[in-house]
Amino acid sequence: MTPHETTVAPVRAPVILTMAAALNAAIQDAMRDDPTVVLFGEDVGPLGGVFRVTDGLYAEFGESRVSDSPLAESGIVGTAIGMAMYGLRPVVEMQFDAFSYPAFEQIVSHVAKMRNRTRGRVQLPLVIRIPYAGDIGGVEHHSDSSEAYWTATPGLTVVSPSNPADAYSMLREAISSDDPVIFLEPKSRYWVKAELSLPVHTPPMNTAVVLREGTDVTLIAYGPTVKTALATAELAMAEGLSIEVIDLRSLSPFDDETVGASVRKTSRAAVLHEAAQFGGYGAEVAARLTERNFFHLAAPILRITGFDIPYPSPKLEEYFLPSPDRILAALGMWEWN
Amino acid sequence: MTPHETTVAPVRAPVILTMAAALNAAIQDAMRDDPTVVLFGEDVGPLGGVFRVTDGLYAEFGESRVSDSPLAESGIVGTAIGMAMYGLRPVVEMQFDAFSYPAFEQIVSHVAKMRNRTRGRVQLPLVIRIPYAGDIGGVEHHSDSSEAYWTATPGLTVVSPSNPADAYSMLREAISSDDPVIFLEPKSRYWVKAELSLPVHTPPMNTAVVLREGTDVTLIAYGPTVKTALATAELAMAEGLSIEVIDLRSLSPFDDETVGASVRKTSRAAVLHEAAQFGGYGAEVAARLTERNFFHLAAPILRITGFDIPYPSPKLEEYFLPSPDRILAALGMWEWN
Amino acid sequence: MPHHCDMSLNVESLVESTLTAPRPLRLIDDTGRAAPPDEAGGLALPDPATLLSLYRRMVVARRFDVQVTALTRQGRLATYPSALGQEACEIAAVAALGTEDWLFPTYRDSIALLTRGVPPEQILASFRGDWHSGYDQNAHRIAAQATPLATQALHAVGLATASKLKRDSTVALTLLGDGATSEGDAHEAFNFAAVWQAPVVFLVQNNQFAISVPLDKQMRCRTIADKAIGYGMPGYFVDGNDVAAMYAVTSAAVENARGGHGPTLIEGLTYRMEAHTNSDDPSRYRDAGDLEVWRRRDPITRLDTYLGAVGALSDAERADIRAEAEDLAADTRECMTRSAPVDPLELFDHVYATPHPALVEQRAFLEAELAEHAAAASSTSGTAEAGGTR
Amino acid sequence: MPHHCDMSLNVESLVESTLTAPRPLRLIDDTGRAAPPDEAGGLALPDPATLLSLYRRMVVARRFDVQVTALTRQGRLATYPSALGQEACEIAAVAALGTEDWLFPTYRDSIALLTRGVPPEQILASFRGDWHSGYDQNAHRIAAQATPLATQALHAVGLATASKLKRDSTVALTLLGDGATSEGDAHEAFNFAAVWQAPVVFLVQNNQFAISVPLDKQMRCRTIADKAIGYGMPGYFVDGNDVAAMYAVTSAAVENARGGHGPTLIEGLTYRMEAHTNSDDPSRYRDAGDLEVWRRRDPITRLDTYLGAVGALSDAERADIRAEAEDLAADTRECMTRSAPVDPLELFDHVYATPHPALVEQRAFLEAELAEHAAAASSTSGTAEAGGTR
Ligand SMILES: Cc1ncc(C[n+]2csc(CCOP(=O)(O)OP(=O)(O)O)c2C)c(N)n1
Ligand SMILES: Cc1ncc(C[n+]2csc(CCOP(=O)(O)OP(=O)(O)O)c2C)c(N)n1
Ligand SMILES: [Mg+2]
Ligand SMILES: [Mg+2]
Repeated sequence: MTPHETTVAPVRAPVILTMAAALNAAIQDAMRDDPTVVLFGEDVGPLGGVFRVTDGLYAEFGESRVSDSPLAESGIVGTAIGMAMYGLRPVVEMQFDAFSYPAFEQIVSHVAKMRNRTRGRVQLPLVIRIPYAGDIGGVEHHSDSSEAYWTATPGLTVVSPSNPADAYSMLREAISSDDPVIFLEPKSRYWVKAELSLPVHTPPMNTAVVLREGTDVTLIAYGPTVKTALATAELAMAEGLSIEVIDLRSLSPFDDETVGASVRKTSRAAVLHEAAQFGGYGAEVAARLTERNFFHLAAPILRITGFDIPYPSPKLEEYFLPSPDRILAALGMWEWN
Repeated sequence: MTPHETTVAPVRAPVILTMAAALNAAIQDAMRDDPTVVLFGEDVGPLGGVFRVTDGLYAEFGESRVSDSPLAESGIVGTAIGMAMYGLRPVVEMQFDAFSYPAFEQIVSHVAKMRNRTRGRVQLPLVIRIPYAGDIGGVEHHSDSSEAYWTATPGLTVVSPSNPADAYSMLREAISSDDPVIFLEPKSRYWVKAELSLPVHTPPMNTAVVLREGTDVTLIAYGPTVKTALATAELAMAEGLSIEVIDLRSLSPFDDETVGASVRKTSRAAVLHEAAQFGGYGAEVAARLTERNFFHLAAPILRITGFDIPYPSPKLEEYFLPSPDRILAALGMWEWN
Repeated sequence: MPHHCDMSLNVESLVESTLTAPRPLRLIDDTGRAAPPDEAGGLALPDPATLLSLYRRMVVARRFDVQVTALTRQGRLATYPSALGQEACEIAAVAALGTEDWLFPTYRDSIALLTRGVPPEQILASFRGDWHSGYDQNAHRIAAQATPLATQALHAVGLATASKLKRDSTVALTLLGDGATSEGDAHEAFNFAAVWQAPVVFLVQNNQFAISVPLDKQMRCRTIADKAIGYGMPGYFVDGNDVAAMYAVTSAAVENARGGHGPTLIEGLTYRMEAHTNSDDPSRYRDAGDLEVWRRRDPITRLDTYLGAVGALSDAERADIRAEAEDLAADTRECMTRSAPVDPLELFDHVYATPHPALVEQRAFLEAELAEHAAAASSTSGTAEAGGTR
Repeated sequence: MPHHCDMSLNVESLVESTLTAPRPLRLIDDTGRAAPPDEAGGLALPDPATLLSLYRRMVVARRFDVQVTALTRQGRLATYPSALGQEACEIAAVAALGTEDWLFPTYRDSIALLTRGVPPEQILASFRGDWHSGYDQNAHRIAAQATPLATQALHAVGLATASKLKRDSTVALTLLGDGATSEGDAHEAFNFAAVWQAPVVFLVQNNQFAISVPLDKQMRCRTIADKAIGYGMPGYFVDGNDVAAMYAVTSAAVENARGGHGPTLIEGLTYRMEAHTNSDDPSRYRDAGDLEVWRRRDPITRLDTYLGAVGALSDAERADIRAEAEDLAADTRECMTRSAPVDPLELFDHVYATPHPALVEQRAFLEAELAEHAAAASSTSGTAEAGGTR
């Protein structure tokens, strides 16, 4: 994957953008730069998407490049595959994680495998955007974390931005990638703001970044839990604990180098996610870091995650999601030496 | 989950049965004992299933209890849900792992969540049988290992037998369970034989068993890799290495007690599966064993698995699957002390 | 050796009857007059007592719907998908069912639940965020309201098939939206039902929008009812704002199913008068003028006119019905003042019949955490507040 | 404000034309005579040269199919799904396409690949277990043969839509089985195609079985073509063993799509003469007598009779065609003697455009393992054999 090309247009004046607006700008710029980029899905047209990520694009690019499809997720992904085979770069939206499940067969059996099946002859440069995870007080089926399904599927690239700058840069990179990308947009972060000079370039989307340096323990987060990790680090400082915070950004591939280096430095780590723990993505993080860095570890890598239950109703969400309190309590369980 | 009730019929004379025949007998006995058990799916009727697991059942129980459904997996699981809501115990077949994917939404959003959504009022006593994994020289899409998708889904119970006795006993238990069970039948083991006196009772399906005791290292296997583990242990003996082999049987829940005890005893372990490593079920095994037994481990828990690629074509299968050679080589990588 | 199966009903004539309805069937027109016979497709107008009871239930249901929308605007509910304008479909569906039958509703169909006897507090539990579903599914024979579109149609087919296998007389009726018919599951449900001759009725409320997406971006067929032809089942295209026609067709379909004659697809042509949910903004995608057109086709007004004209609805009865509706509205407002007792530890109780051991551990973990927080809170402020900070 | 979209073609008449074909359209009947006009539905018989070329391709394709089945019985291929008896559908589909068009076949359609120019060795690579797909998809404009049923229909709709968006003239044609129409993806493909007016043709080969499941357990509608009504597209019910009719209808549908008039659904009524694949045992589920009935409807025999009768096929031509077929069979046998060079390290090369770092590591691991095994083998036996033991 190469980072997206710099647009011909010069860097624009800084503006304050929400993550939703940054994603919108990324699609808009990609569509302006590359006529093969097309966008479709449920309600992405005149409405601009239920999270307004595609706001205004129908007006600018018209029905032929931005369209509301019939209401069928397998249909959306399946037709995107055909379009990609013919040289387009479709960007499609699944309205919520749980509504990507009807497209599961198309994603797992075709999106992930087409290049391999055809020995590299047929590539599928498509992006599947998924408003991801919970913490929005949503009713059932609106707050799932689906990443474990995608990361367990060879052939997929899975990324999740945690802030507006990454949202812009990583989405542009995903759109220009020749590989299909599952792009997980943390719903609870859509409205966080940042000042950006577009087109902003952040590090390549397949790399993790150290967001905050620390010496005692590494907190590994991605998407919605990055803010939780940063808040925890802040609180921990008061308790005299120095936390290093890593934003994975790329779930698959995993940046062993960056994360491994941090863990070797701190010798302690915990991974955070909203999804249930059992079989969750955190298991991969813990297992591979342990495999590769066992003799550097002073304690097992912890997983601080949702419980092994379906995502709860809004009034119980707060008991489910990993909180700084819960994380600090978990970290305190280690015997420091 | 309670083990299935003993049938009124006395224990029958020992017969030699393949795993396919043992599964067949389990369904037959369950249907004889309980009129609410019904069976349907693709080709399970007169043909007796593509693996002949349902052979003869159509003839015995007739169209009303054994039927070929239209060719649609979401339809099969979705209608099974409705039947279970009305008091039946449907046993349905997905013809191969990859053909369960069209049913993904029904399984993840309903089968797994119905009891929780209804606060225990609506239970779904249904069994989804999936001829599972590879090593059968199958063309593409016929050898997937789908367990990571199911084990990452709270609300599902996921089991896999490795031998005819377990096949019989666990399938009967799954059918009598009030919870929905994903029943993974290792395709490559359908034709292994054992002498059985039916109805055979093996340990409860949610427990792991130590199949072979050893002192140096624990090999954790399930379904198709159990035979690989046993073969490896046999070979290792010659090299002076004493391997303990555990057959997990239940993937979700995980039997922390049995496996943890073994790992604490040997202080070294490896988990085997055919599925790709990244995000695979082995990550959960390694992560949770490490969390709970870190200070007993002399080495990281290894994962010896398929590569992070789509399941290969038949001629390349042998390079992909974990072999005793590969396992022994991996074990040799540890520094013994 | 026929290339297709023998059918117990004559498909040729079935196809023709489905196709001969280019205009929706109706019994009472927009203006509240009895529709001419050629629009009624041979259906008989229900008797005045039945119509009066349908009227009463529509009025009450609308009052509830309007009340809940108002409460939602006040921020008292997390979300509420209104069925304003769709009362004829919703009430006819419920009225056509016997107590032994099952209803499979969607998020949109709260007033159907109300009409079938679910108390407001229990209906609203999910929209308030208390529980995923707040009523007793078995007691009411109403499945949990479905969110993943069209998935419940398969559950209905399965339940109906189980009823048939057990030789029971239970029929299942499922509500679906126009948009939901695009999902693969709708197709599979229609097909399984037809092949298995399941006693099930599919009632598609064609309110002409799937959130923002209008019907012409959803499908291209002449009517949704025409889709029935492709499955070999009868299809009816009905004026979904005429409760008389909706009730007549749906009752006939339910009794047809009960009699062993298999499934029916019914399209009720109606209009979603409100936003998709409170978080939607219809001004972005539809013309306010359409609302006016459809307001003139209002299902309650037209039945009011009709019943008044035939002398079956007096002002006293109107007042009585209005009073019942206002009582319900008051009850609904009142129940919002009560907080449902949500217990965080129940999170672990219903995932499995027998909890997996890890859940037992996690329950104990949360229990300890809550106790600790309560202790900390009471030691600092004197008031116990459970739960972690985020 | 029409409640359904305006349509460029007249749906009323479309529905009627679809419905007015209770018997399959045909041009040449079972006995090899020109069918009476009322069975031809206004279709014109293709000229003799065209028919001769279709005949030639059917004969050659059948020879290939029979040869591969024989090789499979000998254990030379892992599996082979035969299209014996379905040559008229397969060859008509390919003949109707231009070089710029795309074909989306299933596992059953190897002879369509052959007819479109894919060499036997490349067709058989997947069935021999060498690679998942053995030919150049882009060069032939043939998608990899699809195994997950009906999924490829959506790919065809997407590709056709892309062609339309780019204002190209490329049309996509996808082959589907009768069983596959039950999948949700078939429904979604039909619907997307109709709504988007995609230049795509759906050709359903109704061979009356899905492995062991007969049509009457698969669907209940009168014909599969009738399903088109539910999507607002034209549907044709055609004698799938009459290559003349299949070619005429499919060509018209392809040209209709190319002309911007959207999708068509074609049902070719045929019969699967062989087992589902070599590992199937049809004696368990079907009557051998049916085979006899369908042998009398053989697509090649009837065209042979017809062409012979009209003087368009001489014995010399027959011999020439037979020779071509035998040459191909010989080539096919011969290519089996060559082993494709499968390189285990290629396992890692096509998963991503840029391999994930873990794959680079795993590739190196396998490379080292292979080297070690080779070294060990050569040191013990003198012959190097790659790969681990299992
Ligand atoms: C499988 C699935 N995809 C997407 C959604 C998101 N969604 C909720 S309602 C809706 C529109 C449904 O329209 P329709 O079926 O016409 O019902 P209506 O809301 O008009 O009653 C969408 C897209 C969903 N709930 N389920
Ligand atoms: C999604 C999916 N489910 C099940 C299968 C297994 N399977 C392979 S072929 C087949 C029957 C297909 O019948 P039909 O569509 O009529 O095609 P035919 O084989 O008769 O050409 C089945 C069930 C599959 N390939 N894909
Ligand atoms: Mg709607
Ligand atoms: Mg078939």
